[in-house]
Amino acid sequence: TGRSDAGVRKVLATPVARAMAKEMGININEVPGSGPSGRVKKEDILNFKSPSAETSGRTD
Amino acid sequence: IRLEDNYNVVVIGGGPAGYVAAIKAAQLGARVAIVEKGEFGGTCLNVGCIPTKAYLKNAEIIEHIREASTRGILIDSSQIKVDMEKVQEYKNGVVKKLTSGVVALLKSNGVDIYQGVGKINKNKDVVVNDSQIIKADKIILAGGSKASRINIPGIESDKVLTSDDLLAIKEVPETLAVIGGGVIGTEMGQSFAGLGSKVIIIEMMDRIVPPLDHEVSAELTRIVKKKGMTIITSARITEIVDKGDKLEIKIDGKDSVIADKALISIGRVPDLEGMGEVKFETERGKIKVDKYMETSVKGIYAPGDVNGIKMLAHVAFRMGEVAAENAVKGNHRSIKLLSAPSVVYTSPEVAMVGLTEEEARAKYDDIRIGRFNFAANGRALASSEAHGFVKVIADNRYGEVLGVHIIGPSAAEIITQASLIMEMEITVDEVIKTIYGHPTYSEALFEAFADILDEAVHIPKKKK
Amino acid sequence: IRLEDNYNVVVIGGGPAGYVAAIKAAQLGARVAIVEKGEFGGTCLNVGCIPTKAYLKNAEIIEHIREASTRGILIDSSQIKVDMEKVQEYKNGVVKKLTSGVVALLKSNGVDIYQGVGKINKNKDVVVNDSQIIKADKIILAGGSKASRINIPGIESDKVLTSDDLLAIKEVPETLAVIGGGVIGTEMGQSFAGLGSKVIIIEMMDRIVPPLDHEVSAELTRIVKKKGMTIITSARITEIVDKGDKLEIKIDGKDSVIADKALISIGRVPDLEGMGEVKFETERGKIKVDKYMETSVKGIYAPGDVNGIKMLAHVAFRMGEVAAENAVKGNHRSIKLLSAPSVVYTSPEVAMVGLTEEEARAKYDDIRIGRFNFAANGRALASSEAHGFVKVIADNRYGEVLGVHIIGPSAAEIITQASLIMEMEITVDEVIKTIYGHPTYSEALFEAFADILDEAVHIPKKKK
Ligand SMILES: Cc1cc2nc3c(=O)[nH]c(=O)nc-3n(C[C@H](O)[C@H](O)[C@H](O)COP(=O)(O)OP(=O)(O)OC[C@H]3O[C@@H](n4cnc5c(N)ncnc54)[C@H](O)[C@@H]3O)c2cc1C
Ligand SMILES: Cc1cc2nc3c(=O)[nH]c(=O)nc-3n(C[C@H](O)[C@H](O)[C@H](O)COP(=O)(O)OP(=O)(O)OC[C@H]3O[C@@H](n4cnc5c(N)ncnc54)[C@H](O)[C@@H]3O)c2cc1C
Repeated sequence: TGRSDAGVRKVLATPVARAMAKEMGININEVPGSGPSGRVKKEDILNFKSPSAETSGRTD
Repeated sequence: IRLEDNYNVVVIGGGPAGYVAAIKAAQLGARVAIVEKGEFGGTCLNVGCIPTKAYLKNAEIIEHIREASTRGILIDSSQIKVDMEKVQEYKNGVVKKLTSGVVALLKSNGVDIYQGVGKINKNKDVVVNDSQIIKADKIILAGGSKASRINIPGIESDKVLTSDDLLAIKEVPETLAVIGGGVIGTEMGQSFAGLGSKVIIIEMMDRIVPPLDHEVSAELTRIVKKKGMTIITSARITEIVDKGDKLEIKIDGKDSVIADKALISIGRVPDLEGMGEVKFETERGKIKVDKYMETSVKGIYAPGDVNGIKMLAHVAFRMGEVAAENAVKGNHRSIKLLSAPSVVYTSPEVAMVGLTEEEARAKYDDIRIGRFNFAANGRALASSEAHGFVKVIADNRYGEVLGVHIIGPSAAEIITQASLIMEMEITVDEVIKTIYGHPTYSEALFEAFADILDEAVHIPKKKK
Repeated sequence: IRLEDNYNVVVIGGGPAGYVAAIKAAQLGARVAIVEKGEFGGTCLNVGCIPTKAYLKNAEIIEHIREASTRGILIDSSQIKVDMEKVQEYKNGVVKKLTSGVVALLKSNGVDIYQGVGKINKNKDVVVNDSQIIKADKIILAGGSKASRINIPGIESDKVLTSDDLLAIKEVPETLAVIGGGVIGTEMGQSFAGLGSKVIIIEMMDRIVPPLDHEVSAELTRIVKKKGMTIITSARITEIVDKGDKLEIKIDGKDSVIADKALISIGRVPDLEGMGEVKFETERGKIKVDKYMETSVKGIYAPGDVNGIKMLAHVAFRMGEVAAENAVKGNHRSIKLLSAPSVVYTSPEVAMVGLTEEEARAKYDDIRIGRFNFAANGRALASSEAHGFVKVIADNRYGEVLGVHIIGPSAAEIITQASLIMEMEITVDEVIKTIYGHPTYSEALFEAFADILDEAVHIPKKKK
């Protein structure tokens, strides 16, 4: 039997990663984690953020 | 020259980087050999971390004895005598225990041991003592480092000692000049001051242990001076004159220092003997490595002091581990040094991890600083160690911890916790959810964290 | 009786629970008063945590002096004399510094101080010394605890002392019997053994400090005995006979113990004087509280020893904080004690947090245990402190840390890190990503964690 709460399972993330994701408006559930047991770390948030931020920020 | 054997991994050098790499590789299933030209355990166990700490512990004990009467412990005669032969003997016993432990660990993991000088030849085989060839899929070159000498006239006097020499000395010099007030110079200076030498530290920069946070270095200087050591900063030595019974150390624009012996502790340089016939990219004598610890030559890794990135034993441990994992399983694990602390084992101890205040201000625009003095810490007061402070630097935006600086009792132990906090990216508000045992020195860390949020209970309310 | 003033919060008792509650409430903007009948700082600062640690430090120093010659430090005459008046004086100085610090903190936060006995009347006002009434929106009753006496015939002899009495003694008893080998008994026993007493611990249970993990208690027993203390376990005392110059302590089925003084350390009971006219639900003399620290009477909170949940100063600190937050802002913060460690400040120190092995086995079906002995720890060897071990218990399924047990150097400090790991729910594999400074005692913790995953480098390979 599948678990009904699977979709809202709290993602493993470091406190710093959580604070950053919140402030940057990133849905932390979408960020792939690089830490042990897939924990999302600061670096993952920064890597996740920067591609889109760069494209949106660039005008040329 | 005869072909001895084939291995998945051959490690050159049996210091912290090398022996850990060998054991790790073996744990991962590789066939491993290790080559050591001296004693297993390398600099750290034989003439570095461990012997210095044995000496410093002696200095600490002597200090306790001298101060015991303030606490009501009276000693008939406080004429403490140091039997340097016995001090040596104790130290050597400790070293022996640990180095033979390393050999036992290597054997228990099935690592083959070769005693001799290892050099890499053109075919990327390892040649031991120019007589045995051992073939390797991967080589880990962990040759470590040795004390550097500089070009001061007169430095070749046999009264000018390296830390290796000083650790083997059988008599406490009456006066000891320490040339170079870095970590090693300050530690050795303090241990010999404890053992009875008059110690004069001569430092080129404007303060001792320059990489420390400014405030910490200032506090260390204050305490060390109070204990009777002399510190001369911004001092350029022009000449060392061996006058037969004494040394005269001439300093540009300042009075000369007269001493029985001098310790030269101005840094260490990689030991590149193991390079043999292979050409690596180097930078000022240090072997260049990438984040996988691999050198410019594919299949050869160089963890530890030999790459000069951060010459510390625990860094060498981790680099050795990372090199071994990548050598055996292919490059996949990067070295991360964020949480690597630096410690000065003076009394009081000094420890830091992360950025100094100056560095943090340069990199972040909104930092907060929390501070707590050991003068208000119960355990420190009860133990006559109520000096120094904890300083925590955090980014105000996310509450990320950027640096922790401690001078005071148990700093070396407390900093490992700060390392964990930084490595695990625990924010300031989270740290203070933990219940810290009372009375502990570590409570000072807790209070410094709470201070960042203006929530410390044991700090008087600040005037706004 | 005259009405003195109105407050948002009135705190009864100025110990760890009370003074922290008062300061926290003030920090949150409340108008706060605190009532104390004795000295601020309560049991902990005046006759508990702090004075005992000052004494234990003396014992440690004396031990260092006695063992110094093994390290080459020779003392002309090792006839160490203890000047108990001076020992007292030093201890009292430390206590004074800390208690006046508490008063200064209260004042700096604008807390009004009332000196006297506080009691709650029927209208839920606080009456001080039966003469002043102070009105409060919320009351925090933090009356703490006092030593319990049991019903043994002869216990009323003036040679039978509480810890309060023993800490005020001006002469080291030749022989000291310690009735009750819990934390306080074992600590006090060891400090007086250090100061020169012959110490005999008499414990009812089958081992000293029964809440400890079995193995740790066994190791502590072994070490303490080796240091010359006598331990009698499973001992039921039937009578204490004051023979004029000596005490005879009769034990069911065993030889009597003859001693000059006896310490009675069989536990502590809440001090309920502050209850006054209000009826709280209690359980065996302890005030019942919910997770918000609120009693059965709405608006009255009871943090600290008075509720008897876990009689430790750092637990009292946290309970005081939680009570204050809930009193000021409405019940919202629950007490969480998971990360609260317990420490025995013997030499070596003993510390634990979380579950013992027995408890973990009962609760989880798949646990793993990691262990590292200080005998293989470099700093411990260099410091002549290579005894004891670290034991980590983890759930194998999620890598959750369930308990950490340490006997050995710096255990009190290292355990604060274990508390943080548990509070932050850091898993075993994550802990070992941190780089631990070398050489540190804390490396033993790192190795014990690595051992859980069979990844420890400094532990010989296990035969499968
Ligand atoms: C006085 C002093 C105190 C110190 N205190 C501390 C401290 O408290 N904490 C800390 O973290 N660090 C300390 N250090 C630094 C620490 O010792 C080094 O960072 C650490 O030893 C580096 O490890 P390594 O394995 O890279 O090199 P090394 O320890 O130098 O080991 C290299 C080994 O390789 C062998 N070797 C070299 N070339 C060859 C070859 N061609 N063939 C065979 N064998 C070879 C050497 O004989 C040696 O055994 C101290 C250093 C000194 C000098
Ligand atoms: C010998 C000994 C050693 C200890 N060592 C440690 C240790 O190392 N670590 C540790 O964590 N814990 C230790 N403890 C336990 C620790 O002291 C207590 O857990 C802690 O003091 C509890 O704090 P509290 O504020 O609840 O109570 P207390 O500290 O007992 O404070 C209560 C205060 O309230 C006052 N009071 C009581 N009733 C009234 C009233 N009606 N009106 C006015 N004032 C009143 C009392 O005078 C007292 O000052 C030790 C205890 C003892 C006895």
